[in-house]
Amino acid sequence: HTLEKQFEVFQHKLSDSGTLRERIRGVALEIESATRLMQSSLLLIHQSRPIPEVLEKANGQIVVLRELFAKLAEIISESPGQYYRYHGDWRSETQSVVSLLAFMHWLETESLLLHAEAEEKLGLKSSEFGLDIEDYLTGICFMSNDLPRYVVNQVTAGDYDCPRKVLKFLTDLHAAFRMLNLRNDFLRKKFDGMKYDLRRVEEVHYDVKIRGLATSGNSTAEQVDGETS
Amino acid sequence: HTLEKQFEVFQHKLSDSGTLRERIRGVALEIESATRLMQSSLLLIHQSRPIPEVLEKANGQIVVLRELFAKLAEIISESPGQYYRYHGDWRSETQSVVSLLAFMHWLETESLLLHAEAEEKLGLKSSEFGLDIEDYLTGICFMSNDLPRYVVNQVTAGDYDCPRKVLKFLTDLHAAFRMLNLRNDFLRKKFDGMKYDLRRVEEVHYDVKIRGLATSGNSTAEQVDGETS
Amino acid sequence: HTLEKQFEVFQHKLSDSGTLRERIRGVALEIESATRLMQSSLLLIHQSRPIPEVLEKANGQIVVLRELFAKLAEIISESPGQYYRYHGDWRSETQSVVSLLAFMHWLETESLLLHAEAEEKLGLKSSEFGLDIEDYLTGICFMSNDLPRYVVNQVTAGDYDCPRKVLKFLTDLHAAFRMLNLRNDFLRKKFDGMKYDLRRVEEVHYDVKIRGLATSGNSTAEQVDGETS
Amino acid sequence: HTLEKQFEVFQHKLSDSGTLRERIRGVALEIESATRLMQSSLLLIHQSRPIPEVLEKANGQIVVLRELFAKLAEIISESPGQYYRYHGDWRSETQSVVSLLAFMHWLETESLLLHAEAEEKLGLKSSEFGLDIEDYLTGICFMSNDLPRYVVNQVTAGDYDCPRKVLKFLTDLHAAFRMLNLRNDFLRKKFDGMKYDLRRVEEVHYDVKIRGLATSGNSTAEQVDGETS
Amino acid sequence: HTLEKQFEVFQHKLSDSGTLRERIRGVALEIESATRLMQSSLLLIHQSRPIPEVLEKANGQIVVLRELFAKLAEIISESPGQYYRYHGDWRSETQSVVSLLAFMHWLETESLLLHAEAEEKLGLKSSEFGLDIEDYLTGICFMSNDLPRYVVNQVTAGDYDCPRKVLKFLTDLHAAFRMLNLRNDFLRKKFDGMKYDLRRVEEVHYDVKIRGLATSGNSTAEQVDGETS
Amino acid sequence: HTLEKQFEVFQHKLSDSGTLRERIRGVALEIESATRLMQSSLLLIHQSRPIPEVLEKANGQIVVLRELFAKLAEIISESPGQYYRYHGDWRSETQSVVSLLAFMHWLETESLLLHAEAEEKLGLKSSEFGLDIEDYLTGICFMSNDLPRYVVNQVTAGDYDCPRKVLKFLTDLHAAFRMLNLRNDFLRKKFDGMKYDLRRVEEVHYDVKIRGLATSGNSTAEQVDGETS
Amino acid sequence: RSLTTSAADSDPNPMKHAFSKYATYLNDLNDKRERVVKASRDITMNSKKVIFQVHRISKHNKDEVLEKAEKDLAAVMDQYISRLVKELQGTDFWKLRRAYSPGVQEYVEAATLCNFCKTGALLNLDEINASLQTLSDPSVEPLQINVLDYLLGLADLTGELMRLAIGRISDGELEYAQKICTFVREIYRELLLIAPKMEDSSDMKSKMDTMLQSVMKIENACFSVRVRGSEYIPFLGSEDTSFSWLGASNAE
Amino acid sequence: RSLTTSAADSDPNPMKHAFSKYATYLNDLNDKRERVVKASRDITMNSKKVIFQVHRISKHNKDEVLEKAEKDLAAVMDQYISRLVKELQGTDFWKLRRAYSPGVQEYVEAATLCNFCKTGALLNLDEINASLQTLSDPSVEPLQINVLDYLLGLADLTGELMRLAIGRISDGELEYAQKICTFVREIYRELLLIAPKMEDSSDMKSKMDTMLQSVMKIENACFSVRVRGSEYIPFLGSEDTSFSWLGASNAE
Ligand SMILES: [Mn+2]
Ligand SMILES: [Mn+2]
Repeated sequence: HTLEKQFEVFQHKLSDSGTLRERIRGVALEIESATRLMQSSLLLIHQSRPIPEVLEKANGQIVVLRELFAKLAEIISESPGQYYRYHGDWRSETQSVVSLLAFMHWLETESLLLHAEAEEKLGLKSSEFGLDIEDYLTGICFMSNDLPRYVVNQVTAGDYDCPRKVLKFLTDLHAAFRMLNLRNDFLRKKFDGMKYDLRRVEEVHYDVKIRGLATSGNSTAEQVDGETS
Repeated sequence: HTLEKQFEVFQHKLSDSGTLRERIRGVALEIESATRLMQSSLLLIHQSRPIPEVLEKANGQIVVLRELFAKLAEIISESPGQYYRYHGDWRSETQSVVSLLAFMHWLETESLLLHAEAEEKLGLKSSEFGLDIEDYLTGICFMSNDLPRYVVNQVTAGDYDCPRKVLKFLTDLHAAFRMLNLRNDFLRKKFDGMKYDLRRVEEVHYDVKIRGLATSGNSTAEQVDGETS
Repeated sequence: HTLEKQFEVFQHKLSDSGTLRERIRGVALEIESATRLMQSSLLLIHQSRPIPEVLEKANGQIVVLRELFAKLAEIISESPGQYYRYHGDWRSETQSVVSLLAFMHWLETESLLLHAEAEEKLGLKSSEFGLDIEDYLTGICFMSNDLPRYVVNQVTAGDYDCPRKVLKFLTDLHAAFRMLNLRNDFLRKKFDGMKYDLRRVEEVHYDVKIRGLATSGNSTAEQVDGETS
Repeated sequence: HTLEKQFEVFQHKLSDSGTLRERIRGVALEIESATRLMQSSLLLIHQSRPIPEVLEKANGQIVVLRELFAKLAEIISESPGQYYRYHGDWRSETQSVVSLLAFMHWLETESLLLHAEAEEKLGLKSSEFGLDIEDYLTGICFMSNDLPRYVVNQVTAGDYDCPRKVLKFLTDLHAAFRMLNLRNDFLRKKFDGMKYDLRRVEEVHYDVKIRGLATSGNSTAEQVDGETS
Repeated sequence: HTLEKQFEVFQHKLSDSGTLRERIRGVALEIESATRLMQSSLLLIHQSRPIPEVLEKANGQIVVLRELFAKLAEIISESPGQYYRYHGDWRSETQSVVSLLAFMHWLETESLLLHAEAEEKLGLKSSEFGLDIEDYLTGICFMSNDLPRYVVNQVTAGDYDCPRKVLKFLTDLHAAFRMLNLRNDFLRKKFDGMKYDLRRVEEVHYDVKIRGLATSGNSTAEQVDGETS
Repeated sequence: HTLEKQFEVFQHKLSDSGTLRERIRGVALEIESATRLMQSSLLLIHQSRPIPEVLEKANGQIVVLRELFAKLAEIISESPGQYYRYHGDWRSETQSVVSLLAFMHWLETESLLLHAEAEEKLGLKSSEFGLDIEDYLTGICFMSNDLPRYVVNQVTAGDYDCPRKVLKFLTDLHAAFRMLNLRNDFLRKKFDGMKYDLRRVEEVHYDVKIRGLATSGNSTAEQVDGETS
Repeated sequence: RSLTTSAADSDPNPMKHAFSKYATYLNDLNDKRERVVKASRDITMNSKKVIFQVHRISKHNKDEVLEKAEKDLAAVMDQYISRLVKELQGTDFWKLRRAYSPGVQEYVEAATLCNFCKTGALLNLDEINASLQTLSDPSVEPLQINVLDYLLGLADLTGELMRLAIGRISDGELEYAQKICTFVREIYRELLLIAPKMEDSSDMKSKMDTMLQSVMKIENACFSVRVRGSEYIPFLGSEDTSFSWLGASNAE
Repeated sequence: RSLTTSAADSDPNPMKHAFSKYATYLNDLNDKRERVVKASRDITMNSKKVIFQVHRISKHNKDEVLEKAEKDLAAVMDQYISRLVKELQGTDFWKLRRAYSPGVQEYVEAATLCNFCKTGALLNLDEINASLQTLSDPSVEPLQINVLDYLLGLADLTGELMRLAIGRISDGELEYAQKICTFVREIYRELLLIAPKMEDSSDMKSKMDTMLQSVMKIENACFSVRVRGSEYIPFLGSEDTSFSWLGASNAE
């Protein structure tokens, strides 16, 4: 009986999709857990531990994350074309990951982790299982939120050049974000927050400057002034 | 500057996705409008117009719908793998279409329009741009809701064999749906409604029977009894 | 200071408009009260009082309503070109009035009260202070909502020809409405409700027919009678 | 220090009023519990137990309720002029009580429990601690909500005359309520619901009549006239 | 007919109470409007206009308010013992009035406007038509909400002693409120908010102190002890 | 009838449990009241009263609390094995108690009040009626919320060494908490808040350091002093 | 709560030491909770399947359908509830109640539904708990379903009974429907008195409303059959004394 | 409302005849509404772009950024508002207000923002309306933005001014921020008195709350600069009399 046969097929498909969700949930939890470990290592940066030491430990989780994202990609590849059907289930986890990777990247290179670089680090391939652009941007905003704290603690620990460097980076990042015509949504709200991060870093920079602490006077410092004025 | 370049790319992508949504919305509105015309034609069935006449006019819209779905598919094909990103935007329109096609199919053949048949009628290809199973099932539930009215009006117009035929169909359909282990959601609620449709058709069948109006006594009638008892 | 001056002007304008609305609100309350009386008289129709008696009493309120609408028109004429600014303040009252007038009209003539006729009854002049067409149509939908109840009570009282008459009227009315291209708004929702009125009247008609109670002499009616009596 | 002195006074006043509220809450809970017992007894009416038997058990709670309301009155009399300050704390309980008493009264007498009768049953004195009119009316609306269910179950149990009696009562009650100019509040909403109760009872009456089950005496049409005029 | 008679009585009572409410509403609107004028004048304090000038304009509204409250009292006196029946209709207006009066009082005297003083200012007599204690307290909480903004703007304008004065006042007020055993209601929630006002003022005080801006006299630590003990 | 018998048993069981909860509620209210007194005494710490004086008064309530918890334990011992059935009824009160005790302990010893120490202070025995660990941890989070305010007020009063001490404590505490694998629940949310406390204390520490106010003799402090003084 | 206080005082960093104990406690508890939640979900899913199976009943396949349902139900007990019982052994049952309550409620729903279909009576809490006793290690206190979860499951049962009744009426089994109606009314009456006494009764309150709706849906269906059935008698006489006037097969 | 009553009485089916008239009326109205909505959306989108453009301002690109913004704003007027005006010619402006109100509000927001940046003053409603006059066919009544839409747009303006102020402070332009603060306070004070008189004031009410938040955000930022700036003077003396103590370039 064709009618019955059809419904049997449906029954299987429906229960398969339930199982898939269950499996995605499992991996998302593992991603969250790995991210947490990475973050724990990174937090030591606020206690002025040397950057290389901090990064080394945090970097250890990248391999784990890459494997987990590969797992996710594999699961999703079983039902082709349905990436966005389940996307909401690992969305916020991905944003956290991006935020941490971008912070680590900045510590190492003082430059922004680009979208393509983030995909590469996580072993994602745009064409099949990529990093959604809005997730990437949200992650970057999250990273920006952590910078004022970093600057404050660095200055407390006597690193008076840090505000200048962060300020330069954040100024450029903010300018780049301003190019986007964001719709009035979650991302725009996050971006609005970046203004406050920028302002706080400015303030610390100012504190350091008026006290003549940032007197090392090398060319880069002057350069910043030139660019933001 | 790579950072700026990246954000320029983003700006384009974000505005493209907005445009895409706008275009989908346009097609969805056209689908709705075509569906409305189809339904208008079909409504005459309740005024006991001959089935072929009614169907002919309604069938006219199928071509229109097929073209519109082709348009949708084309739009979606521009951003491969993102079917489910935008799926919510044409979902309820599709369910209505399925419901009408299934009713028309029943009028013609007294059998259920299968999922594959629905896809074929609308020119959809499962692999690229298919008909979501839950949408199909919801559409079938909607169709079931219209059957009691049809039966009542047919009996009023003197067609005393109609209740038996619809009853047989609805009994089988209900039994098939019962095979599914539906999660407690929208679809299960719709399916619960089918029970009431079934009951109403039973009642009309009973009314006709106790008055000896359905005396034509042919084999099919007996067959139904056999199957449902 | 131009800024302050501008806001002073606004203050005056808005105060004036507030006063106007207060006055409109007063008249609208009076309209509501007159409508309530009219409806109270009309409700006796459900208790099978003779139509002329019921209509006579209800008709008495028409003069009152006409005067109240004249009052409204006068108030509105004070701020030309702003009819639709205040329209919301008497909107639902007008819809109720139309609904009652249309029901009374149907009882008298078994035909639909047209827009122009409604305007005439209320002494409105399209060009200055007319009856908004959407309000008129909404009122007609409201009237339709009352018809199933009327039919049920008439049949209970032994008037077995009533369902046929109402069904004919409602089928035509429903078809006429389907000609309209309604937006997704209040009116559309009300019209969607008309489907249920129609269905209910069909059901009553069915009840009467299958029991051979519909004695009026057209062929289909006889057919049922013949078979069951 | 005057500030401290003032707050000491407040502390006393607030804690007094807190204690009062606590005591009221206690009595209100007891009222609710007694009401529930009453309601539980009354529910047997839907299983076609004989009215006197059902009423006898339910009546037993009236004495309890009277005592509880006397307790409330005593508590309130301690802070004169503040009845309405605490009124909200026993409001909905009172409405439930009225609703049950009115239903019991109707079962016994087929007439409405008047406001004065309700006060008498509960031993309330208007001048000191009376039954708020809006609470009384709300209670009556609640009772009306229970009537359709009662009628349905009576007919199922073979009492075909019940719909006629309830319909007559509800029609009169509805007409009486229509005289009131209710504000747009809770009571108004409850009353609006009464329309649906009336309609449902009319439908049941219709179902019984069209099948000739309402067998009492004379030609059906005449009977209706006789009954409602 | 007793039923009809009863409802006639109700009709009168309800429409009387409706009229009363209408009149109260009118006065409440006037109170709100006068309060708004007062508030608008007071807002200039944030632009560092001299206190006497600001107060003078705001004080002008007190007479108006006194008259309006007298009007209210008169209306309420018509239905004795029902103060709390209608109390909700002017409640929030009164709270706003208290809040503004208390702020003005603080500006003038740097002390709390007492309950009795508030009643006096508004010409209220406790025994007949008094100021509800909870309304008074809520108003005081509202005032507290405005203080952080005031302090911030004063410091910006160069008044570095303001935080100390406000902090002293708010600390005492908060301590006094803590003596009250508040229920879990609106007032409690408002009071819970006062903690944040206090904290904010402490922060401003901190900002001023740590930069040595609070220049008045003796060693900073001693100064604090002296001020708060 | 077994069905009725079963429900009778349930009635009794639930009534008993209701009475028990009523008694628990009573003790919980007393605990809350004692806690309030303790907190009132402790609040003076923000006005720079000497620690020993403040602690002495607050310590007085510990005896009271110990007795109240003994009372609770006794009540609970009546229904063995159901500690966690009623746990919610004194949960938040216990958390507040822990928070205050931990703050007092810190003021005295500059170290964390451990779980076992808290139990001892309150006279609880783990095996019979212990302190739930999650409640303990939540209380510690609450304490952390009060530290930024304490630090701000201490610095205002001239105690420039306080930020360093609190920061050290809070950094360690935060690190210790990060060892815990918290679920997505209330405790997790509270802990997430600790991040902000830490950040605020870091900011105050920064303020003090950059101005050379932190005079205590370790090398980093001198470095800052050296540069700015 | 069951944390032992070892001699931590001599530790150089007592806080770290203490927190590692807390961490162990929380990890164990969370792991257990996670496993209990998982077990509860499995119980829910499989109990739901039992319920779906019961709804596949029709007039002439009753025994067969119920037999399968009972077998499935027994499997839920043997495979999933036993896992829950094992997990919970030695724990305060109330501590993790929220983790397993949904599953237990759904099981109660399924078990009472099966039992009603088979015997027409309510399966008591004691009877369910007795069957649980056999699963536990006799040395420890066995898991007992508490009154609250039982009652919450019972409240949901009425919804399934409503579905069953509507289905039975379509199938012509009016008597069966009437029996369901009486049964559901009785449960409603009992729960009406007991609901306000339950802890966290807000949940139960909304279930009571749904329950009343279910009762009325059954009553309306019975009413509809009754008035329609009343017309049958004058036509074909009343020799058919059973209540089963309706349904395709009977009108032959 | 503008329907003409032709001689329908002699029609064989007057209802059908009448409804075809209603259908025409509704079709025309809906089409026009649809076009107006579309125009409004375009106005919104492009006004938003103008606002984004203004936010790209920084200390030394002011003229250039504003020039572009003004050009874009003029383009909105020429391309999109003109389309709206054309659509609405001969209609009761209030009838379709809900269809074009969002766009008009956003335009008011953009236009007043640009004007403030350029002149430091509020662009009046009359001035905007005057520029609209030029777009209309002189023979018909020209579209005039009504007070309500103007005020609603103004309410949103304060949010953008807040963003601008925070940005300006980061850039060291304290004086500018202070000017914004004064301006926003003034608008708030005026709207406080006028808001309750507006029709459908509930919308405005929540905007008032947001507005107060914006004002306070600016005030807090100014406060922060002030107290920090207070430390600058003792170190480097006060010869720099402008308010621009802050910002990387000035600390040189
Ligand atoms: Mn269920
Ligand atoms: Mn905006």
